[in-house]
Amino acid sequence: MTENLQILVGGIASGCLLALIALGFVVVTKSTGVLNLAQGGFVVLGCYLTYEGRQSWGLPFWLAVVVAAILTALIAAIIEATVVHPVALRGLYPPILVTFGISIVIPAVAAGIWTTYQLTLDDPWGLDKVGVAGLTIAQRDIAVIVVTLVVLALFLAFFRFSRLGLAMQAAASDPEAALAQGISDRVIHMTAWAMAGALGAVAGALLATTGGGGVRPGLETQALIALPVIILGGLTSPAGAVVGGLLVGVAQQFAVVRVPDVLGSGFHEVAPYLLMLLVLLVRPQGLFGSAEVRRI
Amino acid sequence: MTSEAAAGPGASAPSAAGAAGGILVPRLTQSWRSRLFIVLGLALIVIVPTNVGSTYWLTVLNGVGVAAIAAVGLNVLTGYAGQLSLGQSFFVGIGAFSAQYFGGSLDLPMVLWLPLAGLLAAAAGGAVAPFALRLRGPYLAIVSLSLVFLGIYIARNIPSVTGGYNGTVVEATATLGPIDFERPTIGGLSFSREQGMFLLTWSVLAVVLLLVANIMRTRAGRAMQASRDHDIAAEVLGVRMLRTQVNAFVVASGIGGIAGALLAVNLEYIRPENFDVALAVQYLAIIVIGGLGTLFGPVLGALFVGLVPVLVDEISGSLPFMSEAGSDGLSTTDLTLILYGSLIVLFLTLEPRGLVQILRRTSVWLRSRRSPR
Amino acid sequence: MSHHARKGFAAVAAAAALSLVAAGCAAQSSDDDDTPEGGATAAERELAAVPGFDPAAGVIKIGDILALSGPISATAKEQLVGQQIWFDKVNEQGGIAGKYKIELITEDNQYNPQLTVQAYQKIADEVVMLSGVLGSPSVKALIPLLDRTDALAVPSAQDPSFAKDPAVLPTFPSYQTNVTNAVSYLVSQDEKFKTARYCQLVMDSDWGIAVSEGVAWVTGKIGAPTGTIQKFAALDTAFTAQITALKNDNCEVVVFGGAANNLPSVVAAATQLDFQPQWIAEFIALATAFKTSDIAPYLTENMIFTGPGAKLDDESVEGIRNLLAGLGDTEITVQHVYGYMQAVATTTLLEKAVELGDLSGPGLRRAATELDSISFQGLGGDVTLGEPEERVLPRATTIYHYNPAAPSGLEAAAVGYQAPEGFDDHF
Amino acid sequence: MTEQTTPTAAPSLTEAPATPARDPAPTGRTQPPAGRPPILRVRDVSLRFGGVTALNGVTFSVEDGEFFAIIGPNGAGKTSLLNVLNGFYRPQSGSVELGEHALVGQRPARIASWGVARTFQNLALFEDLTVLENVVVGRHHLMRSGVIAGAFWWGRARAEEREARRACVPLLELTGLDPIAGALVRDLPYGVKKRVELARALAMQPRLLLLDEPVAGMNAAETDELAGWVQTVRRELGLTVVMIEHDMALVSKVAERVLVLDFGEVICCEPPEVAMRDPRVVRAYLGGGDDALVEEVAGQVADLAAERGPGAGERDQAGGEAGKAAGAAGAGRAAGENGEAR
Repeated sequence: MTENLQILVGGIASGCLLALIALGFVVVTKSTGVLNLAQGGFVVLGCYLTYEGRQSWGLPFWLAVVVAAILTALIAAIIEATVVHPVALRGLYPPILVTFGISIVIPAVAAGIWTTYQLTLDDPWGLDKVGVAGLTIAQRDIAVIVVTLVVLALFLAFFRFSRLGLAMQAAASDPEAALAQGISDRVIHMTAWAMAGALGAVAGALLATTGGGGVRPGLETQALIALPVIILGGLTSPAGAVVGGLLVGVAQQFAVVRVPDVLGSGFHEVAPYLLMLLVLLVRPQGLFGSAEVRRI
Repeated sequence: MTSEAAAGPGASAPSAAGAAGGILVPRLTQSWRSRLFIVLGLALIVIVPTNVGSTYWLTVLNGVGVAAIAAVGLNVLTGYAGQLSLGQSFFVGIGAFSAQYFGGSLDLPMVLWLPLAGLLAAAAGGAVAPFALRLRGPYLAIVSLSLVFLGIYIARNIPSVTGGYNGTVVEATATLGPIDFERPTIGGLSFSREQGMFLLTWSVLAVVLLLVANIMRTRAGRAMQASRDHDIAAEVLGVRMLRTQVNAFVVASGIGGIAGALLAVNLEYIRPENFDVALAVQYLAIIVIGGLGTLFGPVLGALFVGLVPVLVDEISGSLPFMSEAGSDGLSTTDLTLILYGSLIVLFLTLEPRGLVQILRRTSVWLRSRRSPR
Repeated sequence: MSHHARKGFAAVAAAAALSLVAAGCAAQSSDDDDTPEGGATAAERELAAVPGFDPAAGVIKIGDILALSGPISATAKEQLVGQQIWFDKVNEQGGIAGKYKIELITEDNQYNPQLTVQAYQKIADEVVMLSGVLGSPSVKALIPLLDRTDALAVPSAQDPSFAKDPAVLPTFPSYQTNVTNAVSYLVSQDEKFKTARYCQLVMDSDWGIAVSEGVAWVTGKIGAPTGTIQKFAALDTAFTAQITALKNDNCEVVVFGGAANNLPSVVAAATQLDFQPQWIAEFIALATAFKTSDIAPYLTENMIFTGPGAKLDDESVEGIRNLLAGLGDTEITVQHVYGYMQAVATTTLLEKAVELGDLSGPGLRRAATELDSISFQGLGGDVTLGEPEERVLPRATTIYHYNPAAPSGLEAAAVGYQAPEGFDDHF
Repeated sequence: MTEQTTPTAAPSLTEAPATPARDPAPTGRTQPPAGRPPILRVRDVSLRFGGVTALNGVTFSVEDGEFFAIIGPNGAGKTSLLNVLNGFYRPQSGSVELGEHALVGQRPARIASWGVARTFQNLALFEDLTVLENVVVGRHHLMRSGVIAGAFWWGRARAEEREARRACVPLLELTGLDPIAGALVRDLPYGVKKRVELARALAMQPRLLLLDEPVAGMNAAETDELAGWVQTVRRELGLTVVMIEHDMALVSKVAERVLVLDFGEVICCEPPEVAMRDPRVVRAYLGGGDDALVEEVAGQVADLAAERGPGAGERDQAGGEAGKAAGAAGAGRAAGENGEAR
């Protein structure tokens, strides 16, 4: 029992990280209709800018993360305004491929600037842990869970109470509705990308803590793992991204140890995709997505 | 000329219905110019390998040819039938491992293993097609991506066919009757394996292009394009969605399988990880950069994606700000990736309809300069 | 046949005609190979020019294909630096046979087998051999081509299948051998390891399979019980589940088959669950950055590492001395040693080939069969050469303890340790 | 250019039904006049989306060769009805018969193969194909060759292609599209695209042609032009036509009978001049209102109709007014139905 709970907690923590990355995808898809393959690039920028903040500017960890998130958000917004926006409405493929191009550029630039040596963020948790009701939980995992909750709360508050957030919600269902409120789609798209950048950056910083394996090249591929999450939850549903992330995180952890050998090696790697396919068989629009209405 | 102007910039087809039965026979080529290009292209299939001695450049071009075949297949599904797929490398993988199984393990000749690789991949495509009917846009893209992960997982777990994690050396031999593409001889002259492979790969590409062109000018292909442009209207006009979808998937994955078989004999060593997401995305990049739903778009796109990194690599060696190999800083490959990524972004921002459209515009511009009204 | 079908035929015919005109300059006549006749008394004779070697210039060009970009480029670059140090040293002393300078040409394969083949095609006509090909998959992808062109490469890889392949010049002990030596070393230090429960945490890959083979063999030999084998994927960052399973299985020794980017997360999970077995890992699992990170104490407490090399600051060892001199202020790592050893293998072979008077591919392959063995200046066990089927990979492994104060955190506990239990033939 | 129909006799008030209140059962001539056999029989069709009733007990039939119009305010269920006819929606109850075929439950493609063609309110063309290719798609169900025969350009595929193109040429000439047969549809102006859609539907060799607001979004001149094309092809090909239209002028000019829908129910089915003065129809378009207002508007409509006469070449004022009234009335309703909102 304790063992299962222990695995569950681990799954929740890794699921929260997936959820943060998935939220980045969802906010862009929901507001602009673009599947943003460059999200992994923001994860990379987030962890290296946090490193820069720690090492070069001597910032405390939290401040470094916030600065990295703001910088990444800025970069994301600039990318959107300069290269993505011009093609955002030109069908399904050009925007996806433009973001693919960006996803190639960012890690290469990062490698040029920060080299490919493994680095350490010197985060406040290190390997510390706490005991809770017979379980031992890494402080970093608790931090991940708390950050995810805070980010989610900020997210919901933004969409529920701010004028821009409301306009973005309206724009998601009807682009003209937002215009009617006096907010242009340029602002909405840039804001969505900035949010995606910040989300990716925070996820990147948390991934690059000691407990997450340190700052290292190749972190952009973590975003790939979040792809089944966003489909599982529904491409345009923030709640779906979080639930989907938790589901995948937990399922993957249990798949590691609770799956018989007959299923072959590498099963836990495809488990998220199998879970996704299973859900899609029942609900083609994902758990929280709304069914598309075919119109004549 | 005048009617063309009236029909708009995109129309290059002849316009008069009555004109010499021009529209009654759906021709492959519309002008002597394009016919000349085709003859020239066919000639190049023989001229290039016999005149290029560098095995390096031939290897690069062989890679381009294989990628072009796979992309032509994907273009049927994504460009013509409008189904966004990131799963083409799955079908390419099926083709590659079947080539080794039939041609290597079972030692069948190429006339059997090449079509069998295509058929097996086509069957897999037909099997997944019905599921795609329910999914649209990015959903289908990511679901098709899951095929790639599942494919690698399955391939790792059937080592008797694929060699599992270790992969397998490809023993299938590329001989067609008296012609051995691995040691071709023409009139007493012997050619290298790379030269033979070029001949094989690009000839298959030509055949595949012909088949796809034929499909797209006849009933089944027209149904695909109709369902891409307006699925509901197509259905109301009598186009059966499931049939059309299955057709598109079967053709796309079958061609992908053939590309995989050729990839296998070109590489000589394949492993499950060869057929990964990066490859799938690359195929999509090829058709979008080249021009979706156009016949030669995939070929142009494959040339772009295959040659740009190589050319940048050639140039970057002479750039002053590059880091020495082994030291820190920007590596040649990183620079290549940055330029490659930027070019993709640039091209799509400037011309989302691809290289084919740029070529068309250039030729229209050239013609208008030559004959000012 | 219809109107345009005839046209199609005409096109093909035209193409064929054109090609016959064009054919020629890139084709080779079947009987024009004039490879030099190898003779026993060739030493005095002037060496014949081959691709990559110009006797007039007195330069032998060598290729090295490794990942200069991507996640593992940092360690790959260290290997390159290690190689260059030995080649510089040889050149300083006059070069191969005292007169032929060595020049290194590098190509980036991004750890991708397909790109490896392409990279080799690019430089094949400029180099006499490859002093390094990084990654077992890349080596395997290259072997058919090497065989066809009768060329030779030193693999920067530890797959035992390379031992008897005529296309490669093996240099390093296999993963299986390293694991066997590490377990044997533990047993030699403390009797308790003879009955300890051995488990594994290995990457789901051919590397993981190799490690498992080693563990299965050596535990069978010493009669120790074995426990669960937990697996992970290269990109995994959460290890709670695997560590929970290892802990519940009461594992006392865990053999880790993973890389530097996996290790911190593994240590984090083990610390979290207060799991403190004896760990065995390859030096590949280490990064210099760990010395200053929070995981250093755990590594010091619980882990031993295997790899080539000696005491990394022991100047009495020739290889270390040369490396330290070449590196200057840079801290020495086992990756430097790794690259240096490849360079030593390369120059040893070249000396022999020059002595035999043939630097062509077949000449190099013959030189490898004529060599009995190669020694590595105290950095690793000898590799036994001779006819391909007689070749045996080195059996000696250096065992390191973790110590943040030591160079790159590794303090050699046993240099060139060789398990008295012996090795399976195919290791 | 434009075909002129013979103006029908000015409608008189006396032909209006006696009962102004909405009857529970539809009245009027929902059955075709005796003589010509009915080709389309719709019986008691009801369609619901969730809790919304789109069609409720709709019954009517259309005779062979008839020009039949369906009108009603926005959200009345017109397009839903068309979608039922060609199988895109499946009604919860009722039956639809086309000759000997029962249509309910069949896929649209199957129904198309039985000779039901259709145009769309908002253009539904294949934008990246040429005009000719669009029209040839209309013959899809008349062709048989599959993907393999096509790929190898084998005998049947080839013969079929030529045959299909040859068969389309008269249609292109009939609709005046022959000079631009090779043009991409994407590059054409709206009015021409409408014609392409018509030609494409005709290529299906339909027994029954469904037109969904064919002149929506067109100006008066374009409307006249298209009306002309429709009349021409109908006469030339002897088609049965069912048309949804807001433009009363067009309806009264071309339609033989008009089915009026409101809230998914049939409120009358009469010749246009009769239906347009029906107080129930007026009431439906006004979206309620007291009797006096209804009387007044009905009177105005009748006066205007009498004054100008339906079938005048220009856009008919009365029809225009009625159309506007319909728009205004409909806008206030919860439309809730796809495709109805302009």
